[in-house]
Amino acid sequence: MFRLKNLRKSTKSNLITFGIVIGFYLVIQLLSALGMLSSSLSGQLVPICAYVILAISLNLTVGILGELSLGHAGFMSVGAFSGTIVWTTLYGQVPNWLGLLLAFVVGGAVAGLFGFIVGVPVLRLSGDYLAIVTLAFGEIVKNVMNACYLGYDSKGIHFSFKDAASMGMEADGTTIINGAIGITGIKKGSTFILGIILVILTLVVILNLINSRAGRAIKSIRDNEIAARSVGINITKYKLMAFITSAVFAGIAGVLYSLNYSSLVAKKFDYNTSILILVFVVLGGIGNIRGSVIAAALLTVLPEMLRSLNDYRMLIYAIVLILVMIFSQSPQVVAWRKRMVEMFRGRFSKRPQAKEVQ
Amino acid sequence: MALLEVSNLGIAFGGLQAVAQLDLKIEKGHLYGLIGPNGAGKTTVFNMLTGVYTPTEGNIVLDGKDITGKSPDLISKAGVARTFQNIRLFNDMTVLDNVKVALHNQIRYNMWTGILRLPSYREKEHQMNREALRLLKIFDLDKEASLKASQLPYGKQRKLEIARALATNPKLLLLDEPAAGMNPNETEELMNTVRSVRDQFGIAILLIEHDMNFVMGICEEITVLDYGRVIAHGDGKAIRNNPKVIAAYLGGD
Amino acid sequence: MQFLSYLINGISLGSVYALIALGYTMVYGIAKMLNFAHGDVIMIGSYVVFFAFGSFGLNPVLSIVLSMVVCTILGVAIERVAYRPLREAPSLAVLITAIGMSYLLQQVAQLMWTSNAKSFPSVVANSSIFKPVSLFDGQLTISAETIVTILACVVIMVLLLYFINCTSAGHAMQAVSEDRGAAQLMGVNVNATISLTFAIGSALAAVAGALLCSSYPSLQPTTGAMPGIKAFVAAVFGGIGSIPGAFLGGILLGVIENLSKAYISTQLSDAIVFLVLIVVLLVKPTGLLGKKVNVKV
Amino acid sequence: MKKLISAALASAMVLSLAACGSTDTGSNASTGTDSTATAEASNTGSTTPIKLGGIGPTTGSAASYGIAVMQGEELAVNEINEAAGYTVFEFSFEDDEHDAEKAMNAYNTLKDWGMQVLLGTVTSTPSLSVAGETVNDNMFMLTPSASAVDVVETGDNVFQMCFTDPNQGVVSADYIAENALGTKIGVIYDSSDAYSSGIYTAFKAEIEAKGLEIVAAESFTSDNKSDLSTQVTKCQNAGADLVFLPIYYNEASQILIAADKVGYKPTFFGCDGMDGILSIEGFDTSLAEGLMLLCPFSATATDETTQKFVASYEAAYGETPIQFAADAYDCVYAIYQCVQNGSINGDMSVSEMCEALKADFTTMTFNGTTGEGQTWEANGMVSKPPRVYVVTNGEYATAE
Repeated sequence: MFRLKNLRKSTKSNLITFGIVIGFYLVIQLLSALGMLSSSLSGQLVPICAYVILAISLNLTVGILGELSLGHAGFMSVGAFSGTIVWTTLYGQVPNWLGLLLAFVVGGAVAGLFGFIVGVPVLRLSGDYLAIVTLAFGEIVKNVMNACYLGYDSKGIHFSFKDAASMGMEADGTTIINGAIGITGIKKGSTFILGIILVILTLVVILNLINSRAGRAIKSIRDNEIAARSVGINITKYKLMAFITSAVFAGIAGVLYSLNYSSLVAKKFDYNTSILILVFVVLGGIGNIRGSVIAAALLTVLPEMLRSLNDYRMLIYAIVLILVMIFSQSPQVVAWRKRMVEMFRGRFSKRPQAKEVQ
Repeated sequence: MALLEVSNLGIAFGGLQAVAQLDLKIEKGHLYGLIGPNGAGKTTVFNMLTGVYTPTEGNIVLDGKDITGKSPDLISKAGVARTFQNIRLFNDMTVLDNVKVALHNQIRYNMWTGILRLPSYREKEHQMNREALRLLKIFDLDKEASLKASQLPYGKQRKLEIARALATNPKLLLLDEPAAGMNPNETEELMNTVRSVRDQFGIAILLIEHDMNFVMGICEEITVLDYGRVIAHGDGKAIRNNPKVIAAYLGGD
Repeated sequence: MQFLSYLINGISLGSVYALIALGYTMVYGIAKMLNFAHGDVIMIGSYVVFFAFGSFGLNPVLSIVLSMVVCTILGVAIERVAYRPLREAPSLAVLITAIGMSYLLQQVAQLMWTSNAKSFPSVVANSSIFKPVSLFDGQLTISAETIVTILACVVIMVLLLYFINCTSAGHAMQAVSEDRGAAQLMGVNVNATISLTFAIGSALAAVAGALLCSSYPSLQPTTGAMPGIKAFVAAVFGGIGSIPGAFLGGILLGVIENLSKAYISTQLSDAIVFLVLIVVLLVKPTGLLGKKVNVKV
Repeated sequence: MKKLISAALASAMVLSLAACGSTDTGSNASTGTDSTATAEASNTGSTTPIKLGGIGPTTGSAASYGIAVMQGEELAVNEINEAAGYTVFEFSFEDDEHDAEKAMNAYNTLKDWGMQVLLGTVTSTPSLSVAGETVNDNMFMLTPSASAVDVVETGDNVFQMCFTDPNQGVVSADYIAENALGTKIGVIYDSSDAYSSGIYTAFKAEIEAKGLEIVAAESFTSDNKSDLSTQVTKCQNAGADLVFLPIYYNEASQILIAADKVGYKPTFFGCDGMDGILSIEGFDTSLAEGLMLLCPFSATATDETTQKFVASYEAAYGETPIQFAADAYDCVYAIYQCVQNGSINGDMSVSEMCEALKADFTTMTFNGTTGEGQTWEANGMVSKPPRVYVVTNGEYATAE
């Protein structure tokens, strides 16, 4: 009896999440068909999908594993660069669908590899120290990619950390990554439908992971590492599993993001972007995957909706951020909110009010 | 051969010798008490037995297998489970999930089975639910299975910890002050539960407890620690009359 | 000789980081929160000094005192309005609020003072007490700003250590830092203590701002952000919560940054700094001078 | 309950955005006043306003450049509308925070507003992304200041008002070599910036071709730019007698101060990003004495166009215009020249207008504040006489 109810509960919750994503897709399609879709919104669809994937994947680290990561943009960056290199070099030589597939596979795999390389030593730390090390990782990736020059010519691949001339390429060479200018002339490969498919894929993998044996092990580490070990959980293995999965999807989101624009620069993936993703996760509710989906979408369009405020736009955004945090997280305010809700319920409900306690 | 054989176990933190020259022998199916005044090193012994601390000397042999200095998860797999003095539940997980986590090494399927929801996922999850509910029922917790662990009252949290420990299918169960904070009725009930667990599962239980009625009431064998050293060993009666034990508890010099 | 001049550049930058890190480490050690807005309080403080000293020609010391007053009020107000309601909330909520506060201060600064960079007048340039020191027949110059910054750093560090270890308010801070609940039970006014922490941290930010901009004179609304992050890294490097650690971490960070600029690569100097940080934390997970915390099982 | 709220929020968001699309949002500097005047119609007889859009950073670290461009464009639009007696141009400017994603959002917002010609974007990195999109839409794009060569290479609809980076690098190198300004060259550039590293790359190749030696090529990034003393020391130690600074004036002022502190006095030579250094609030301009810069614009130039521009800019915004503002101002007038030619009017579609402007730009000659006789090649690059100024007595003077 109970068993069925319990299973149904988590499945139902997951189905609502998928419903929201598919509903969003259908509404957009409908608006598009009616010609009511603005360029402004249609231009944001792919980034929204990318940010949703990033928020979901970061929530796996922050909400489910319980470790604060401030370097998510670093994984996004390595994924974006590796995937974009695959896409641009293969463009026109293989069918587009294959190029895309390979770009996403390579982007995810490279990010996952970095997740492993970073995770093995770093996951021994915890709390704010882990946060600062991940921040450092993100900044290292940004600085290295910013100083990275990569190209190829008839003699092979050339590479430098100094400047374009130091690569020593022949005149016929093609520059792939040009330092701060990054990768330019990227053919657009990302579409909204592709974004939605990837969001659903991310949701399937991460929700299923959370609701499985491995997911419970990860959550138990979050709740009490010592107890988790005492019941036989190999914490290194499951921390890494969560961290790498999170990195893989960050990489995939990076590829989705970068193939939406014709240029890609490392500067984009700085700690501000990592923090932006963290804001999605915290606002959506730590550990709440559906919340991450909604928060990422809302907060991506919010600054655009505030454009009419001109100079005050980012000011209002900052104030909204602070107010929402206080309103949703402060214990006193939450208690006050509850009291207000009860009061209104009491006033408007038909039921007789509870007798006053003598 | 005894289930657990501890010989000459010792640990020092910095210069402080917290436990020294400890010998323990626990037979299969025995109820064994470890008592002593505060700060005697009882919990430290538990921490060494479960791999939280690495002993600086001595051996721990479980069922003929040396587990000295192994990591906690490996020791858990080898068959030692424990509860904690200050309750350590997975607070944000449901009561049911708390037990299912502990079934981790009993009912297994790999990550991909979970992610791809392969047929064995359903089967194994059902098996886990059945097993977990069976354990919860023993402790009368099955009604609260879908609550969060942190929502349980204190006494039930203690019980849940025991249920969780049992889910790892241990040969030896370590209970760290299971009756702490319980009223006499609850303690009485707990004593019965502990006894029945031992009978039902046929495992050995080593417990730390300050409640002498509890210890004397159920333990067949008791070791007394003071300042990290064994000062007495025997059955309840022998301990009660041991002058060294009385001195240690009264704080006599 | 070249090495020495790079080293001096490094110490000069490091002393600024150290000064900012002192404020960071105070707030972190006692309020247990990453105050991401600290760098932006520094920026506001610098603007106050810029207008008081640069535009109105106020005495440099008075300008800094004025800036300290403004920053103190600002810091306490931020704590009261934005952080205190979230004291019992998950620590991430406070982190995000601090980030929001950082954006807010930058935006306010841009609206009030525009984004045009201002060239900051050195508060010690025409001082009669502090003069640049010239060594080896002028081959090596240590600027007056560097001397003042290092002196200020040492003086503030000593004062802070004295304050925390030898005054009752300082003891209250330590108590709050160790265990907030227990401190409350012992009769420590936790709110007042944390406010005081923010007051001191923000006053330090004003001093740090004046000296940061005297050494590196370009003032914009975004000026505080990156040095803030770097100083935070410095605080972690030295062992966050430790006052001597912040000083050591700051100096080392500046030296590493400048020596890698000089001998390895100017482009990768930040990457090297962060790499060193990671290595240090892996070897010594609580930083150079941080205390090891044992989890009781 | 919670679900309901989130669902409601989500749908509200979608609907409001859709609504945003269908109605014009207010915009930064919209000058779309009621166009009642019809008397002095343009040559073609149409008085439908042409919608000019601008994109650039008005918040964040690069805001000063974006705001200068916004003001330059706004000033020109206002002057033209006033002079014509009817609304020739409607103008809207959107913030991109110096970020490609935000620039694309800004571009799409402007498209919803009905933009017909894009005067942007200000900085190179966002430009690259936006340029790709304008090619798809066949929208005419004239950037005042995004000087990376990749920007114009994106498509034949993209034109620049400023010199391309390589062009600046090459011209600077030639000028330095011809006038024998230095023998040992030091460079300090921003390796995290497309503009700066673009100039540096071309400069390095050209200066070495001219037989001069680069003894120190130092860089900084946007993250470690607060301390530039080590870069200055390295140039000093390498014995550089000329330091080339292909960077913006904010960082350049720091370098001048740092050099002064260590008593290092080489010749400093900058590019168009250097213009503005004399108007930095609080900057001791005596440090810039002898600084040379290759720049098409100077606020102290004596020609009538420049003087009129500088006077009205100062009246409107209370500050001296920098080259960014001048390029932006010229962009609007260049488009206006095409209006006066009769080649475009507000009734044309985006694509028609683009074709007409492309034809005009490759054939016409334009005189503006940033140079007389400016022409454009088919690839979108501008050709105008480079001018080199030298700071003398705190003012720009034409170099001999």
